[in-house]
Amino acid sequence: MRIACPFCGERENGEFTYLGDASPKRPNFAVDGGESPERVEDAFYDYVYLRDNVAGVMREYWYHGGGCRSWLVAERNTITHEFISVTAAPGAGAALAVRAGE
Amino acid sequence: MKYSIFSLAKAALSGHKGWTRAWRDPAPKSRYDVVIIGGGGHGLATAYFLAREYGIRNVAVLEKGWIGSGNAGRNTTIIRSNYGLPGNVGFYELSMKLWERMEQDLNYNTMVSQRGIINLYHSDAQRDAFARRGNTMRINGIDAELLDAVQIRKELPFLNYDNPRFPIMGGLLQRRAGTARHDAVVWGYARAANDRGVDIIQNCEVTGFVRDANGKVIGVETTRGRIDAGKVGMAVAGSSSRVAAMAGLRLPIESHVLQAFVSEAIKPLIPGVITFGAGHFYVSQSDKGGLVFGGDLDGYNSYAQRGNLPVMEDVCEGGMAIMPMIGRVRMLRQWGGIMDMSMDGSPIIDKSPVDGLYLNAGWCYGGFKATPASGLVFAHLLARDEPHPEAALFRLDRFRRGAMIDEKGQGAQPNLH
Amino acid sequence: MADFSWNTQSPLQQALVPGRHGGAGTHMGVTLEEVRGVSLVQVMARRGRTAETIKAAKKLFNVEPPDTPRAVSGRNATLIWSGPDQFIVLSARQTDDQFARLTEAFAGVASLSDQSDGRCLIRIAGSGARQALAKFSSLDLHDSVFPAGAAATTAVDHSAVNFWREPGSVDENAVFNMLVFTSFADSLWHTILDSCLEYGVQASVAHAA
Amino acid sequence: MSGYSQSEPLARTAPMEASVRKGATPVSQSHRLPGDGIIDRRSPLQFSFDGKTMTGFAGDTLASALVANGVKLVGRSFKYHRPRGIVTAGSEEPSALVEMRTGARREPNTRATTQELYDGLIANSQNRWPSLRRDLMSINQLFAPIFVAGFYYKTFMWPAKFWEAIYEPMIRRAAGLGKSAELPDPDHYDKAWAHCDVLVVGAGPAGLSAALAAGRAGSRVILVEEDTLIGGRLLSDGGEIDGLDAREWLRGAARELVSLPNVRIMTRTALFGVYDGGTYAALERVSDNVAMPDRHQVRQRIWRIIAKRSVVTAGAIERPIVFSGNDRPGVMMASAVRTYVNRFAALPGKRVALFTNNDDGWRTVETIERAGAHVVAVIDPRHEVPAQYQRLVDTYDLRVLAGVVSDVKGGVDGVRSIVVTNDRNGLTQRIDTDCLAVSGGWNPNVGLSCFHRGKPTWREDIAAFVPGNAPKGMATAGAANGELSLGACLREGHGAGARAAAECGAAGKPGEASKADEEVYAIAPLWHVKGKGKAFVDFQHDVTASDVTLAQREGFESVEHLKRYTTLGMATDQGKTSNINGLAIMAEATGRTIPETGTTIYRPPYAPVAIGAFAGHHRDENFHATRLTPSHHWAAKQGAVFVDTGLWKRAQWYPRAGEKDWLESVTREVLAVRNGVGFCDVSTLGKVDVRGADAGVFLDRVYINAFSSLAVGKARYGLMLREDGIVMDDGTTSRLAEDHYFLTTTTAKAGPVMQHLEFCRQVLFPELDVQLTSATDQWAQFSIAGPNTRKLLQALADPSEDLTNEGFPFMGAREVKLRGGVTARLFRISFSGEMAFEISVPARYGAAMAENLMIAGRPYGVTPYGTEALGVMRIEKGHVAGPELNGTTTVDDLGLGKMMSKKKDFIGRVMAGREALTAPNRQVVVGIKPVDRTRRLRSGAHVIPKRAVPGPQTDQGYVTSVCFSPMLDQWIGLGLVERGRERIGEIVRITDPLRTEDYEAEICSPVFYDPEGVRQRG
Repeated sequence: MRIACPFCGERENGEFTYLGDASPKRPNFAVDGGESPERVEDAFYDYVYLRDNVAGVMREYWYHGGGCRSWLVAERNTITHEFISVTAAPGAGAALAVRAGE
Repeated sequence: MKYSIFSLAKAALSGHKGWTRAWRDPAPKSRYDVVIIGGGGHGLATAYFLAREYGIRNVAVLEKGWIGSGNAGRNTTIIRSNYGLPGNVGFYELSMKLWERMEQDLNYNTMVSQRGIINLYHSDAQRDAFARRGNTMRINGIDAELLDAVQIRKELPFLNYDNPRFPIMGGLLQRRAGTARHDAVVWGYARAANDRGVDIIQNCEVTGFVRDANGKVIGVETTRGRIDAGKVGMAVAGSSSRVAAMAGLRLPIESHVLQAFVSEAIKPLIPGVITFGAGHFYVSQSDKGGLVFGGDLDGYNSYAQRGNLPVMEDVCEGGMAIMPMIGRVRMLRQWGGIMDMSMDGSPIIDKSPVDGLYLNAGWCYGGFKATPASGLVFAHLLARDEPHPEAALFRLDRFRRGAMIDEKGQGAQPNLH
Repeated sequence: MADFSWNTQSPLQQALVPGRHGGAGTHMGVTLEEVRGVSLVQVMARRGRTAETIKAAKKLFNVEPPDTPRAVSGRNATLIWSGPDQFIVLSARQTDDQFARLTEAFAGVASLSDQSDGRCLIRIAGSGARQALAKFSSLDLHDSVFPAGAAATTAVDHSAVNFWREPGSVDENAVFNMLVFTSFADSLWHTILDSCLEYGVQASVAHAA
Repeated sequence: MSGYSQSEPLARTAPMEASVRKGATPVSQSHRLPGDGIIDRRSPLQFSFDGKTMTGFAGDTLASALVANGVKLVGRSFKYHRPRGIVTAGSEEPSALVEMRTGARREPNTRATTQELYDGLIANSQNRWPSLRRDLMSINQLFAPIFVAGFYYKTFMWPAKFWEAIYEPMIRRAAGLGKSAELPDPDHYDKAWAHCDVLVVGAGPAGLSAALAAGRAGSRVILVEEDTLIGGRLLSDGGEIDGLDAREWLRGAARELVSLPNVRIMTRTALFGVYDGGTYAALERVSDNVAMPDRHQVRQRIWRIIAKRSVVTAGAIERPIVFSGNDRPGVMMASAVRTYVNRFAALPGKRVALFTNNDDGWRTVETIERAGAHVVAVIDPRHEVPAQYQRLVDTYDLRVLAGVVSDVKGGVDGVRSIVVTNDRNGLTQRIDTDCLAVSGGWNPNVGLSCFHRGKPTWREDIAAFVPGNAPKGMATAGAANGELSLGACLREGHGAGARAAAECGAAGKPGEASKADEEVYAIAPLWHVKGKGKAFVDFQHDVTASDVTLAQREGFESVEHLKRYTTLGMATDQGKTSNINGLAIMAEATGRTIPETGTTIYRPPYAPVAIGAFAGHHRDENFHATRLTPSHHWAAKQGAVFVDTGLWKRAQWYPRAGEKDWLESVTREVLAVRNGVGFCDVSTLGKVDVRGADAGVFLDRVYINAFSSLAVGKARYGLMLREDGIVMDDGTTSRLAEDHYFLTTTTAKAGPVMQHLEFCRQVLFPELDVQLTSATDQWAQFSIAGPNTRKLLQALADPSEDLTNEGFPFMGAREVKLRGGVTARLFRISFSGEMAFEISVPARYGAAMAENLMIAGRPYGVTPYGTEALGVMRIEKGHVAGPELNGTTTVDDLGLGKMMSKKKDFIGRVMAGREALTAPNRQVVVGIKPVDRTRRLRSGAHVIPKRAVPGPQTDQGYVTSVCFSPMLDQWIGLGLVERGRERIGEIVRITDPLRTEDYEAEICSPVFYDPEGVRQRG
């Protein structure tokens, strides 16, 4: 398997580590924001545990730890292993970025 | 038709013309009390136990391809009950006990071979973890022995004890563990379930669920038409998320590919099962003579049933580290199976949030060894609507409650379990 | 009380045996060289300060740091791309305040980290270099893909490596540089050496000037 | 690296590994032809088979040399131990498997047909006892009526215990083929990478045309060929190309390819796998053609070839016909007969019969007759002679019989005669022959094109499967694509090569395709000749036609069930010659068509690959890379014993003369620290430079406690959680400047934590201005501990440095100057519980630092200590480490709940609050002391209530870490115990059935030593 790092070009997947589905977003809540603990826990439960586990194209996190140490978001087909796109995480490098979800 | 050396000899005289189908090939009926999705070991065992233990015979097992075409026919055939956490310990021991009488129960030689499994350790920390686990096993009445390097040498004299990297310090041995002929397990359960009236329907893919006004599942849509059911149980590890999605469910499961390998047949070399503790490699030798071995997951979500080179290399590196004499033995075949990797590495056997739909999923790579117990406890759940005592902790809501059963302590990262 | 002596030690002090290794005849297909006495500084632009970082670098080294995987020679230093909005400044180690002075020059626009002792610089060249490299590096080193001055952050034996082809080194004289983690250096040296043996190796130590 | 092997010397001289029995006069090459052939008669080679010495020539394979020596019997079959000979001349060989070499280099199941002959080659037949000719195991044939497909599933069940004891060992002994070596493989292997635009697989006419076209067009081409020579069938069947004799054309093509700098030819290199992203795997047999690899040379090398496009021109495999006795030695594929005669000048038989259902088989007639041998009969079920071969009938006065071969007579010495039955009138006749050449047609090599689960498609006109949906970027051409004529191969290959090059952006011209006749290939499918006697489908696994029909009767109708039930196609040849025949017979039995019946899944490797090759360089000490600390060599000089922690080697303890065991050494080290001063290399701790304006805020989010409030010049202990609320790692982090923190992790988690921090920086909190750099290898870090630590440091540090409690209080952190002009980072933190500092200097000073600590500390009896003593002291202090941070424990389990900030969100905060993770009955960290002070406590022992019986209900926890505490003068430990903190002082029962130990212990505070922490502040 070869992964086209947007910064380094196409590389062996041995240089990368896989984290999984990039769709779930970390719930963003203010401490004592008045949310009921139940609802906050539900939101985190969903974020941490539940997966669509797509058979087809899914967005997923890869880390180019054996290279430029950038976190990447890839679109890959889980049936054919074919990569459709690979882009950098919002905060890779020094680019100005807003917090995910904001 | 009863199988025995006598029936075999008798058949020989007639040139084996007398043998009949091991299981019927019926057309699906319009309704069954229980429909089980998935004609793998678990689904067929569930049907068998429903008929044998719970008197429910109006059962259909629906298989989208040929029975055993999923992980039942793709695993490395290891059976063991060397687990360390409540929930797993009792369940896998129940399974081991069922393995021990399977051939007589099924009148089918599934070649259950208790030649033992040795998990090698290479550090004090590993030894301590094995000691904790082995003691858990013993406290639960399961056989376990902690061997030091000298004792290991007696059991496995051919290992490389001079390896300067991660030398072998000892191992955890379960003598009752071993292997079984995976396809035979499928065929044996199919034949035995069939003999008790179960319909095994191949080339019948489920395409959706039939729900009533309250959302209760009352049947399935299939490529061979609608089939109504009192209850629907899914035993489709590898595709659990896909099937559950038809009922609008999201599961704490990811599908990952696990590769397995077999070498050319050679004369007997390895007695039982060996697992390497400082790398990803485990091996046994089949009765046909092939070394059956494997290692770690490829590590990314996949439904492709095939893996890539880095893992092959990693596994063979592990093999050469402890058995450098297999360097000239050739790898014959490589294949991949799709694992239902759950978020804590342990299975889920529970009612689903959808009325009428029952889950048997999340087997990770523990599925084959669990086959008989999985069938029994799932049959219990389907028949009684309450979990079997030995499966009481395999609940779906354990993640929400924080009651994970995490043997490896890796947390919610399926590819690390 | 007398002062203490602070002899320095290379991570290859035992692994690297200068002289000839392997090979059939007298032909030495590969030269392996450890370059000692280097200063390595990791420069990472602060959020949104890439432009200023480039400007500061230009001022110091009289050359723009690479924004793609390349290595460029500047005044008294080689700037090697090491990731998005970051690069390594490679120069000869002279004074102890070298790092402090650089930090000053980039104050507020980039974060610097001294890696002079975190990496070990190994050079590989010779007619057999590419063939030997093919055994432990997955990079395509063909001239059309990896010309002089090309750089890559890659992995060797599952360990991260900064790799670049010496600017201006061409054809048979191509020189490949590797920055490997100090703690891995001894082990990787053996892997590299083993890969070179069939071509004949000349191993040596050099000092950055 | 493999060049173009026809320009290499054919035979390399190398020392013989085990000597061929000298003295014995070699058997003359009774069946060697005078004609040319591609062998080097000037280099005769001696070899031995089953102890018999023979000769062959450079250029021979073991098989061709055996043929030349008139050897027919080469092996025994898997199940019935029937005598078997040589069937093919290629890697599809099902029968001629031998044990190559001896001793540590013994290599089972090697195909005689692909093994190059070398001087001193030693091969033995396998799976027979006592000898190949008199194999007593062939008694199995008597039980053949019982040993049908799947018989073992129906018996061996009673009594249950007998399976492991009797039945299975018997079956296992009988099964298997060759014997693996029992000694470590002495040869080396490696793995390499190659990159190209166009990969051409197979150097037959199609492949050569493809390589020429792509090469001329200017793309980077790699041409791999499993054979030692390029040319494919041209080497055996010749022909005419562009008006030239095939071999003449071949030389020209070779010259041109070699002249193209962008083309690389790799012979002896078999492509065996197709993986994702244009990755192809091939095995190069570098030294299998010599007795022993040259020094510094490998035996085999695995190539991972990265190609933008590939053209598979892997040819086709001739198909046997299933008839009674078709497995007798001397029954050989027609194409193989031609190969042995034309390429190797070796004659498989002097009176050859030919059984063919297609035109191609007829080529064999001319080959045999020209070789001076005689074709005794041609049996063709098609009842008429193909027009283009009518002339042969006249020229050689051929005896042509319409019908089929219905039986073969013969034994260990091979075929004696065949029975031919006219399938129209049923008349039979017997024909004497010593070799039956068979051609059932050709199966294109579709394997490589199906490795991504593609399904091949059926082509009625050639009665064979051709590639279906091949993997992305792969094209197939020539015989591999079902084009069986030479002309079509050249044309298709050229076209595919040109297209692939163009797709890769090559601008050059591919030139013209070479031309040759496009002979017609007519075939009348014939799969199975019904009749009495065993008719074999899978020669190696002894699967017969009746096994296939039995499987069908029992409902194993899916091809995958057929395969698994009968083991058809599961032998070392992966069914290359048997699968199609098997499923054709199944199709017939079920009344389905062959395409309806379908094929089994094609799986890599295409041909078996040595496990050692996959491991390559990574074995023995190179299994995994090794990481060394800056003071490693110094410690080794002090005689330190090292321990593996991850990839690191760490000093475990420093034994001294006269110490009887590790415990004595470790105890000494601990006492030296507690009573004086000692130091330990802790450079393996992960170290991360965290810089940037938002560094503090960032750390607040990844740690459970606050760091933005930490003053510059101060250190603080921090805990990190996973998002699921479980503890991930701990360590001390210091603030060296407003915008600079120096974070440390445990040795084990350095990598994962760095990855996690980058995830937080780049994905979760991209708005923060933070930069992270791993500084683990930059610093040599030592822990210096003991009451005399300050004195030692004052000797080492510049006099201007104030190290008093006031000048450098507990948890202080700053740079200090050392005597001799080196600047160090000094942290006043303590893991041992003693007055202690950690000091960091650039790694190049690591060894010097160790030496200088010895010098500065000499007056105080300074002692280097290892990880064991470190562990003892942390247990005495109740500090948690790996065994407690086991991936299932919460902050509260560890007794650190107070650290959790309530004022902020941080990774893991929410999930940590789940009911089961905050339940009152959780197992928490406590101290454990055996009541009997002489008792040794062991990790992994379990804790149950005092008078309880061990069982799942009474199991309340276990011992996580233990040590012999010199300060308490007894074994102590930490444990995770249910409700532990409420049970301090309770006597519990420690049960350790594994080590048959059972004793009482007291639950106590985990802090055994200096609970007030006076010493570390002292």
